[in-house]
Order: sequence, then structure tokens, then C-alpha cells
Amino acid sequence: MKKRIASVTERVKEILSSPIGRWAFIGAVLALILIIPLMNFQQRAFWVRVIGYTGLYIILGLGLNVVVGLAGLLDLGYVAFYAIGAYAYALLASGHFDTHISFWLVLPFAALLAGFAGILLGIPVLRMRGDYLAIVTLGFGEIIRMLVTNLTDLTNGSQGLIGIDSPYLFGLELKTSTHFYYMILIFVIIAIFVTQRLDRSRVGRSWVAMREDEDAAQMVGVNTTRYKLLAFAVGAFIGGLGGAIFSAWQGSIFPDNFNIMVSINVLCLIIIGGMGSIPGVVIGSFALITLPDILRQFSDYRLLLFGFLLVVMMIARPEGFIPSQRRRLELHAEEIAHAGPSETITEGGS
Amino acid sequence: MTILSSNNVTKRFGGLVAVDQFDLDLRELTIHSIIGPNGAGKTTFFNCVTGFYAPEEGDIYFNGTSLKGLQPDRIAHLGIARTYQNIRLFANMSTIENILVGQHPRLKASMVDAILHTPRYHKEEEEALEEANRLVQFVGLVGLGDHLARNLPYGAQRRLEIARALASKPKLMLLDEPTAGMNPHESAEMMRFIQNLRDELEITILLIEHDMRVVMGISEIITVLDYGVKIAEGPPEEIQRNPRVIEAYLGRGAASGLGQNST
Amino acid sequence: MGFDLSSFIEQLLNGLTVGSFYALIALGYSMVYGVLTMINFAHGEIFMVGAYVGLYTINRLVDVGLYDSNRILAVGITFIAGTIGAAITGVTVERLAYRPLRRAARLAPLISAIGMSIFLQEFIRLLPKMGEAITGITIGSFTLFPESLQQGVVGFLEDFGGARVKTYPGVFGVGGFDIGDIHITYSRVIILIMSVLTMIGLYFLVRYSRFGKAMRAVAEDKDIASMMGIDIDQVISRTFLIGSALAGIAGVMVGMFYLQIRPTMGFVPGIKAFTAAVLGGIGNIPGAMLGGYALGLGEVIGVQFLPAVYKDIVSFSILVLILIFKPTGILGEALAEKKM
Amino acid sequence: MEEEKTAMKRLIRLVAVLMLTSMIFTACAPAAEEPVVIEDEWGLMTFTPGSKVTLGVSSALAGAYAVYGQDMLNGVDLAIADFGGTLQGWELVSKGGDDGCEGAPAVTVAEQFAADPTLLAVIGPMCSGSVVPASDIYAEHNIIMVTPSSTAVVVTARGYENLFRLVANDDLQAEVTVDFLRKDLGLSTLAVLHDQSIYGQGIAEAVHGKFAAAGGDVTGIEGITRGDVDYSAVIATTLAGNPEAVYYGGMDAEGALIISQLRSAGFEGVFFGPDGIKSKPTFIDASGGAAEGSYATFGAVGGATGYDEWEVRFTELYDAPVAYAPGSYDSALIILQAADAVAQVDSDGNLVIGRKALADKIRATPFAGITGALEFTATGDLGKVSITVFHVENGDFVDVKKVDFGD
Amino acid sequence: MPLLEIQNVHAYYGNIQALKGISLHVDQGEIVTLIGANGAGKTTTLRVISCLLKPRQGSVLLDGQDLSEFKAHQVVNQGVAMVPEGRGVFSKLSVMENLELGAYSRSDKAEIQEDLERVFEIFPRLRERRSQVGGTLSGGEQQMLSTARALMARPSLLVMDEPSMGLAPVLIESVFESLIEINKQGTTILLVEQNAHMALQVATRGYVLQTGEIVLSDSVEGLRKNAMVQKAYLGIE
Repeated sequence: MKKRIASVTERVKEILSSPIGRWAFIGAVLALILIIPLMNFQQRAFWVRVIGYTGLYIILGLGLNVVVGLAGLLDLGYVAFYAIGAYAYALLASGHFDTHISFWLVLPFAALLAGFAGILLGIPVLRMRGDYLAIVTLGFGEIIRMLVTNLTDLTNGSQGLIGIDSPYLFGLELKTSTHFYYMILIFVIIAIFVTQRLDRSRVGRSWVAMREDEDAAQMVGVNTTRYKLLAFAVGAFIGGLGGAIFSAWQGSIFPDNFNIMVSINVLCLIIIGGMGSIPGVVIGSFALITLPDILRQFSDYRLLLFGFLLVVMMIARPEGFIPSQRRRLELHAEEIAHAGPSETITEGGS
Repeated sequence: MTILSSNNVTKRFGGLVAVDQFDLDLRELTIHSIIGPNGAGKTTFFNCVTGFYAPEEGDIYFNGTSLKGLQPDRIAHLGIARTYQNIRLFANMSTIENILVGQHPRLKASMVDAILHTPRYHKEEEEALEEANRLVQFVGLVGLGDHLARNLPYGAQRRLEIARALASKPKLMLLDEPTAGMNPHESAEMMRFIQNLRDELEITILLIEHDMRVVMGISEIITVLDYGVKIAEGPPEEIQRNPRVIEAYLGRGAASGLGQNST
Repeated sequence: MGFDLSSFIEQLLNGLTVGSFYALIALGYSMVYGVLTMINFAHGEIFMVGAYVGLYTINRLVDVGLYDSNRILAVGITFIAGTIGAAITGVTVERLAYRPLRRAARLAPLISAIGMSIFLQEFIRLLPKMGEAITGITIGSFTLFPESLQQGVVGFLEDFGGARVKTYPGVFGVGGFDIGDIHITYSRVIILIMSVLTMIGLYFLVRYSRFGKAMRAVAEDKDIASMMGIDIDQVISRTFLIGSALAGIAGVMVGMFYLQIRPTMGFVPGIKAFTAAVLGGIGNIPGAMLGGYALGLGEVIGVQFLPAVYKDIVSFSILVLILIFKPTGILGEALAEKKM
Repeated sequence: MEEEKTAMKRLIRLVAVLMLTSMIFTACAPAAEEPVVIEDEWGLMTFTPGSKVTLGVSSALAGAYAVYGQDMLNGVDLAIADFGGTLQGWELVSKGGDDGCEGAPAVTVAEQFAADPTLLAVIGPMCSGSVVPASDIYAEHNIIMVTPSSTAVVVTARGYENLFRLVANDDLQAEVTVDFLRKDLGLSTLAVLHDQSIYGQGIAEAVHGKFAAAGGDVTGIEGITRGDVDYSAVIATTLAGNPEAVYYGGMDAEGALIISQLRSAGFEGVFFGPDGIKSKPTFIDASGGAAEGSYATFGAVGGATGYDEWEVRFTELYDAPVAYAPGSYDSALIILQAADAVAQVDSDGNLVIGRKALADKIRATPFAGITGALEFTATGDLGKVSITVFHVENGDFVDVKKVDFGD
Repeated sequence: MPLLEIQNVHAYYGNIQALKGISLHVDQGEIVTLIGANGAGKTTTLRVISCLLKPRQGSVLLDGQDLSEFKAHQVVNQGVAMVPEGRGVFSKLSVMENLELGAYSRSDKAEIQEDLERVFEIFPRLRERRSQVGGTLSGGEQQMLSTARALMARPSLLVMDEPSMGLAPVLIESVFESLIEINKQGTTILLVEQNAHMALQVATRGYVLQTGEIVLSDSVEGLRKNAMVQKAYLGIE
């Protein structure tokens, strides 16, 4: 019996590793995702919402993946850009200032504004590395949240902004979860497309080189200042985009929506998925954002289980579910290569 | 003609003077070595040239341009490349990718080109890949293009580091102990390779090396540093006989490396 | 608002008190970072567990009357219990969640730590509930545990944990004394003295003891340290033990001086202490102490001149400013220029 | 105990029956003998025979605020038990949905509830930040929701007919507070603190505004960070203006820390807070005695019947109520009684309830609950609200003044 | 009975075989050298001896006792001390602390003091620098410290990994001089070197390791005369 299962999984692996099989699989998943909102089942609205929300986190994850996964800059304050995007849209398209600018105009503006904030954050932290960077970015995230809480005249403070306009597309008001589901799906595809192309270009190579060895990267001519800022800007741009979509979808936002747990969630999902890997971001989002909703049936044990699973997942797959191609080779390689001087090997091989 | 000149360069770390009023004239298309005991300031000088350290005093000119205040990446753009004593490759990138990153200063495609895959981007990437493959061949890493740098054998890593440096088409290359950890046979090969770089690619070479056989074998001129101070400079034969050098560096049996040929 | 010297001095004292907590917790972060270069995100929760163990202990001592008959002894026992409780938790967490990841990529232990942090918080919160569920298991009509046992277990767990805010007996009250215009409460003085003594003890331990040297050796190079005959796993365990014990002391202190504790109490001090550790130069033990006090003082001074809502903005801004000029923290080494 | 329970049950039954009859008389509805076509403008809820009837509770059930959510769930469970456990023979159950006191998960919970065919109505969400976005979903599906705790003014200002709330909004509490401070206590200087939450800051700013408008002098307004333990720095700046009273907008746990640290900083004036601090275990007991002499307002209590008896029963079953258990209890009973009144059994034997009928019934029916005599206005706010000022004496809350609104 | 005996050791990193059945032995009082190029398996052999890597097959015997049952940190207790490649001085610890850590596994205070005097005699330079931090020493001094630290364990076998690496020629000589001195005082030495010239000057016997196999084993004189050794390791064409 066991053998049979093994041979089946073997077979599945085989099919998935052939290009046709892989595309067929991706196609099937995509088709399923496309038709979910059209199907008729009891918890449809709930699942549309949950998957839509997961999509939003895929967008955020793709953005942070540029910063953390590719450029190797540990950013714990990613929520700041999400907040900036969300507030930009909420302020410009609601009754708050009675300005009702179209979503499609504000969206790029909100993303650019967040991108600009990314550069502003980037400048002071250029010389910092690793955990120093982590704490400063964490602080930046908190500062933004405190500012939106306390700049009451601008943001209505803790009372939040309500009655945020819905986007319109060719006269259709995008209001329901299904509308946003498809809209987010489109943005997810765009974000995957863009980050993938960046990853494989000269820009992505420079980021990864910087992650691997900053000094050496600079010595081969990579302007590390510029590429760090670029990574922050691209990541923040995508985060801002996600924020604007979020505020349009939810229709109301409050400073509490932008607490540090958002940053931590996004960071966790890219690491669980496999740092630097785009399919990893997708899988990681399902694991981290959908999973807690599946755990709803455990009611108040939900977070306990979630914390436990986080530990278990990390121990079972320290490299994440789908390590990026580069990283996968690396992990395989660890067994081959002689332990370098920086390795910390305390016990025998394996 | 002078390609690199260092005038009165001084670099301090706290109380320690690592490089002390150092003058150096590097003539174009020579192979020039810097030797000296550990901690004599050789690598520190390399770091001053490549912009990682800003010297407190003095100035360094490359082809007449002052390097003062320039960031390492700007200096790389000017045409200086280097390798490291303890190899510093992009360990988790493939051989080809390492070389592609090395070509960075010569590529122009922007982020927008990359996202939109403009014709310009395609053309440039294709050419870059071609060039990378050519370099793989040149340094003798054929068949290892897809391997991650960290998986390469030691000697191949050394060669890849040089290939990466070559990718920017530099005019001057700084090599920091390129034969460290090699056996005499491999060292001899590396010596020939370095000579090739100069002869075929017309690159000026500045070398830090401990292996006296290599140093004496290929250098046209040798500078000896001790505690940051230049104590001697001249052609190999002269240096070998210099009593100050023997006392501070080579030792009585000086020859440890060289003399062995006669054993 | 004019400048008022006596209130300024009072504020400084406040800052030192808060700084003491930050410093005690920050030390654990820094020590763990030193030997494992990982951020132990669950450290704030270990502090929380220490407070809970201390609370359980002191309440039992109240029950048996020791608290009333010999208060100093009771307080002492409480501190010891809380410290041991936190230490055991810390060592267990390391063993279960971090040791398997010793050789994994750098961020894997961070995520494991975040998971552990959520788990511990929820674990303490759900203790009574889980106890009830487990002891209430029935197989058919057969109950697995006798009712008396069930009641005992649930009773114990309810005394121990649970979602609600729990309260320490007011050991030190709100009393104090005056020096001129300056009002000083006893509790602050006690906190300050205890923290400083603890930290001096730690400093000597790390500086001069056999363990301290081993720990610093492990921090530098594990392979070489093991060649010296140092048991790496043991040193790491003990580092967690000591770091967690310090957090436990801080936890019991918070309970005794601020009375209330709750499962979420570790989060904010955890973040602050992490900030303090980085401010001082993470991995550096005197740095963590200095960072803790600097942050505590920075906060109160900030509140003097700006609205309190900007307190945390001020402290993070101080952090950023210091790191801009000294990217490795106040006492951090001119680090990581890999030997070229 | 058991007797009390049945007695209570009987009482409730009686009230329900009386209401039903009164409705029949007043509305002159035809006797429902013939199988009628049941219609409702907002649609019908149909419970098949043997299915359960669910009361959803949207609140924080895990994480930092779980203690409040669990309290709500317990309140609802007790209400179901007191109602007899069934609705016209259909089994009643409660179902918790964890929204973590946040917007996005509250919306997810709303979708989940909306998709549940056994759902009758929702109690919650607890926090204003979740109520605002989630109520959009509930409105879309015409699901009745009753929040026992969300005080933000904006909640009922959006014209949702399916939404009710069982607490007085911030404005009314602030009004009573300021009136009490100015007139009853004769104070003229006040410092205001808040916890930067929607709830705490909202009410603190309302108090701030009204105190100034009433001719008082507000010496300062400051925000604190939730989760900190040492507030001495902000307290020192607060006291620098020498206020006669300090008002704190926020929750009990931080409230306890603040009052004890105020006292140890030498403050001897009046400490005042909103309903968020009116908790014996987490405010009075957790302050180590410092809370003695403090004041708190609590809304919607007035004409309350049987609260003390209820509290004893609740405490025995669960633990002392934290904050929103009584409100949740009343919310659940209001829904259940109205549902009982409008529910019909159709020809297939299904229990059928019209959504609008239920909402209208709730709005039309005054209710004598443990938190007071409750009656709703068209917007879903309480029509008659009374706000009581409590004073902490000998370690417990004692009511010292009651103000009625809406008469 | 040899002091150290390696019998048919096979070692792997994952699935890659790094040692293909090597055997060698070191007798009491000898200086034995193991010569090999980069990647030949020298470091792997040392990792096996120090129990940082468990062999898949074969055994390592010290004084007849199988080392495989020990963990890495217990090896030093058995009498094997390492002078690691690149010296491995604890750069943030003082010279004294480094030396004390060398004696970490010992508890005989008086004898430790004695040994301290002994290593200060061999390396007087270290006495001058005893309170200085390891990182501030020069390369040669670090090599001395690393060797002295290993001696503090009072080992019966001292294993040295590339002591000449990165040192100026003038310093290499003195390192090897001290090595002979240490041997004279009764410590057996296994010297792993790339610098065959020097290694063959101080050792009594030697092994040549190539791609995970011992290809030659002979007296020093024999090795010097061997054509293959001359070509590949001595650079004599």
C-alpha cells in the first residue's frame, strides 16, 4: 500500500516536472481559481473573500520579496507602504475631504507615493545591515502607524476613514467581493509578471549579487546605493498598490489595520514559501493567509495551532516550500560543497 | 606611461597607521607586485585604490583622474577590477550569472526595458550572454556555466573570480594572492594565465602575493611594504638581495620558496 | 510649561526604571544573538511566562500564610520561582524550535521564533480551557480522568493562566519618600538596585567565569570552540537559560510593581528591548544594558518636550539617528568588515 | 439554582407570549390558521426541520482581546439556555467567529456567517473598527446584527436598518461625565488621557470638547501606548498642569495601571473613565487599591431588572463578567424574542422568519433586560438611554447618579 | 601500538564521497606530515579525526580506542588538540583567555599553571601580549597563540592544519622551529601541509593524499626523491 502511494507521488512528481505537465497543472489551478466565484456552493462568498484576501497578500508578498528575497534587505516595516497606499486612496476618494477622484487615477499615484516613501526610508538605512536594518524598518512601520493615528486633522486619527468610494470600471461599480476577486487576480498576474522579469534581468542579478556580497557587488560596478533604493522603491510601490486596493475593497480603514502583524505576516509568508521565489510567495500566502481561515473551525485554538504550525513548517522545510531555483541548487549544494570557513557545522554531515 | 599613481597615501585605523605615506607609480602594461609581511598594509592599499577606504592623506590617480571620494562602483566603471585573497564570489549564483553581474558597468538596459522586454533589452542580454560564454571558455570553465559558484572546486572559483573581473573589460586588475592555496603545479599555471592577461588582453596587473616563486617569476617590478611603509622597490633580482627585505620579510633562508629549485 | 528641575529628576528616575526592564530583557536578546546570530522573537513571551510562574507562586505563598509572616522570604521565593520558570521555558524553546534549525538559512529561526511567540501567548491564555478539554475526555461513557483529578487540574490551570488580567498582591504599595521636592517611590529604588545588581553579576559571569569565556568563544566560532572541548549545545542551552532567567526576573518585577499581568504583556516590552539591544550594539552585553537605559531615558525626555503620543516616534528616531552615525550601535564593533 | 433557571425561563416565556398577543391585538392581524404565503421585503430565513438555529458572535476569540470575546460568547450562551435552548422546537446554538477586533477578519467572518443557512442573527462585532466594514456585508445580506459594545458615533449614522446597538454612544457618556465633573463635583480643570484606540480616543475627545465648551479648563490631552506598563512619564506631564481631575478614555487594564501610577505620583484628585474601565476584576482589583474613589460611567443601564441575580448565575457558570457579557445576553434575548414572535411554520414544516419582519419587530418592541429598559430608535440606537455614574467604594462600583435620555 | 591509527575511512558530504578508504598511522613521538593539494581531502581527514564529521565506514583509533563514539568536544579530552587552518584565534578574547580556553577541559589548576609557563617559554612573545586581544596580534603571533592554545590541552597528539598558510617566509621558519621544539618535549605531531618544502624538512614520515586516497607513504627522504612529489608538490620539473 505504502509502495503504491509512493509510486503515485513519484508519478505526480514526474508529470509536474515535465514542461507540459507543469503548464497543464498551472492551467488547471488557474482555471479553478477563475471559476470559483461563479460556482454555486454554500460558503462561496466566504471563500471568494478569503482567496481574494490571499491574493492581496500575494501582491504584498511579491513586493516584499523584492526587498528581502532578492536584495537581501531585512524589512520588518513593510506595512508602512501598505498604509500609505491605503490612506492615499481613502483620503482622495471619500467624503473626508469630499474629493472623489477615480480609483484608476489614484491607484498609480498611491503606489508612487508609497514608492517615494520607500526611497525616503531607504536613504537613512543605506549603511545598515541585517538586524540593524530590521529594527529600523520596524520602527519606520510603527512611526507611520502612529502618524496616521495622531495626525487627526489629516487622517481623522483613530476614528479612521469611512465611506471610501468604490472603483468604477466602464460604468460598473466594483463593489462585491467577486469584483475585487477578479481585480486582485489581474493585479496578482501583473505583479508576478513584472517581478519575474525584473528578477531575471540585469536589475535582478544586481540585487541578488548585492544580497550575496555587497562589497564585491559594488566592486564589479553595481551602484549599491541606487539598487538598494530601487529595491525599496519597487517593493514599496507594490505595497502601496496593495494598500489602495485594500482600502477600496474594505470601504473603511483604521490605523489599527496597519499594525506590525501585517509586516510579520508578509515576511513569514515569503520565508515559508521560499525566499526569493515567486511561486513560493503564492504558496506561502495560501499557507499563511488562507490557513488561519481554515483553522477557524478550531475557534479559539486557532492562533495556538497557527503558531505551532509555523514552527513545524519551518523545521520540516527550513528552505521554504518552493525555494527559488537559485536557492534550491544552493541547498542541494550544501551537501556537496566542502564546509566553508563560515559554515557552522557542529555535528556530522547531512 | 603611468596608469596608476599613489601620492603620499596614508590610511589609519584608530591609532594604527596601516599605510604610511605610500607612493607608487604603476606603469601601463607591467606586472607589478606588492609583497610584505602580514599586516603590512598591502590589502589596505588595495582597498584604498578600489574606494572601500578613504585615505586620510594623499591621493590616488588613475589615468590622470583623481579617485578621491569616488565610490567603488564608480571606480569599477573607470576600469579597475579586483579579486580577493579569500575568494568572494556570489556564491548562490551560477558561473554565468557571476560573469553577467561582472558585465554590469557595460550594460545599459533600464528597469523599464527589463519589464517590457524591449528590443534593446533582448539584444543586450543576448550579447552579454555570448560574452559570458566566451569568458567561461577563456578561463577554462567550459561545462561549469550552470553550476553555482559555491559548488565549484577551489581552483575553478579562483578562475571564475578573475573571469568576473574581466567581464567589465578593465584596464587595471588588482589580484590579491591569486595563487593562495594552490600547489606548485597550479601556481605555475596561474602565472602563465596572469601573463596572458597582460599580453593578450593588455591589462595592467597589480599583484599581492606570498609565494615568492610566483612573485619573482612574473613581476617586472616589486614593492615591499613593512608596517605600512615602503622599504624597497625594484626588479626581482634587486629585491631578493636587499638586506632590509631579507630581514623583515624573506628571512635568512630566503629563499624558502625560491631556493628550493636548487634542492 | 517652565522647566522644573525636581520634576525633571523624577522623570529621569522614571526613565531609569523603565530602562532597567528594557535592559534586563535586552540582555537576553543580545546574549542569544551573540551565540546564534538570531533574533529570539519569543523572548518577550519568556518574560511573560516568568511573570505567570511568579504570580502562581506568590499566590500560593499567600494561601499558606508565608507571605504575611515573612514577606521578604516570600518575595525572594517568588523571584526564584519566576526566574526558574522562565529559564526552563527558554531552554525548552531553544531545544524544540531553534536547535533543529541551527544550520538552516538565516531567517528560518526567526520565523520559528515568531511562531513560538504566538504559541506561548496563546498557550498561557488557553491553559485552563485546554486542561478542561483534556481531562474531560470521555471514551463512550467512560471518563478518562476521575472528576476530582479533573477539578484539581483545571483549578490549578485556572490559578496559573487564562485570558484574563491577573493581579499580583500589592507587595510594595505606592509609598515613597521625598528628597526636597523630589518624590521617590520605594518600588523604583528597589527595581533600580535589583536590576543593577543583577547586571553587574551577569557582567562578571560573562567576563570572568569559565562559562562566560566559553560563551564568548562559541559566539566567535563554534567549530573552533568545540575543538577546545567546549560542548556547543550545552553552552547554547545555558545561554538561553541565563538570558531567559533575566527575562524572568524582569517579569516578576513587572508583576510586583505594576501588579497586573496578561498573556500579551510580553509583546511591547519585547519590541522595546529588541530596540534597546540593537541600539547598544546587538550581541554586546554592556551595550544591551546601555541601550536599555538610553531608550528608557530617551522616552521620558521625549515626553517632556513633545506630546506623549509621539513618545515611540521619538525613541525610534533616536535609534535611527544613532544608527545613521554609528551603524552598528553605540558599543557595536566596527564589525563585519570581513577580513579582506 | 436550577429552580431559578426554570423560573427565569417561565418569566421570559410569559413576556414573549404577552408580547405576541399584544402584537396580534394591536396589528389586528388575521389569525394564521390557513397556510399563508410568507413574504418579506428583505427575504426569508428558512430553517428546515431538524436544522439548528444559530446566533453568530463576531468578536475577538483568540489573541490579545480574546478575554472580551469569550465574555460575549458566554453571555450569548447563557441567554440561549435561559430562553430554553430552542426556538419553537428548533435547537438554538451559538457560533463564534474570531475577528481579532479588526476590520478585515470581521468582514471574512461576516461572509462566513452570511453563507450559513442556519444563521438567525449576529451579536457583535465588538469593536467599532470591525463593525464599520462588517456591517456593510451584513446590510448587503439583510442580516440582523446587534452590537453590545461599539460606541463610535459613526456606527449608527449610516442608515443601516439591520443594525442595532445596545450601548450609548460616546456623546451621551461624555455629556454625563462633563456634567458630573462640572456641576456635581464642581471641578474646573481636567486633564485627558486616551489609549489611541477608536473607542478610547473617541470618547476622550468628546469629553475634552464638552468640558471646554462647558467653561472648564482642559490642561492637556495625551495619548498612551497600549501594552506599555510604565506610564509615569506621560503621567508626570499630565500632572504638570495641576488638574483637579484626570479623565481616561480606554480600557480597564491600562486604566488600572494609570490610576495606580497617578496615585503613586502623588495625584489626589478625581479619576474618571468610561464604561471600558467599569470592570471589577481588571480595573478595581488590578489597581491594588488605587482605584478607590474613581468614577466611571456606564451606559444603557436603567430600569434594569434582575442584574444582580443574573451576575451571580453567570459567575457561577463561567467567571465574573468582564465587560460585554450582560449586553450580549440582552442582545441575544432581544433577537430571540423577536424571532419567536415573527417566526412561522410553513406548509412544509419549515420554520420561516422574515428578515425585515425581524428587524421591525426588534425595533418595535421595548425590552426589559438586565442592562435596562431597552428600546430602539429608527437608526438602531437606543431610544431611552440612561447613563449611570458609578463610584468605586470599598472595592466595588456603587451607582451615584443616573441620567435618562430619550424621554 | 600506534598513537593514532586511521583504518580504511570512507567519508561523505551528502552523497559526495570525500575520503575513499584512507589508512594511516602516527606513532608515539613522531612528526608525520600529510601532504595534499586543495580539495584532496586533507581538511576532511581532520574533520574526521576531530569528530566533526562521522565516517560512513572505517574507524579512527587513538591509543587503540575508537574515537567514533565521542562527540567533537570530547575529542580534546582524549588527548588530541587541533591547530586549525587559518589559526582560529578568538579575536575578541585576550591572549590569556585564549590560552585558558585551550585548557577548558582540564581541571588541574596547578598543572595548567605549569603548562602556561611552559608555552610562555616556547613563545616568549605571548607573555608580553598576554592581556592583548587576539584580533590585534600579527599573523605570526596568532599562529603562535593558536599552537600554544592547543598545547594547553596537554595533548598526546597535536594536529596542525596548514600552519604556514599566509605567513611571510621569515615567519614560516620560526613556526617550524617551534614545532620541532614542541616535538622534542614529547608531543607527537600530525602536520597537514600544502607547503611540501617545509613539511618535508621537519617531518620524519609523510603521506600524500590525492582526491580522497593515500597515494604514497614513505619516509621523508623517500618522498623527496619521488618524481611525482617533485613535480606536483615541490615544483621541480
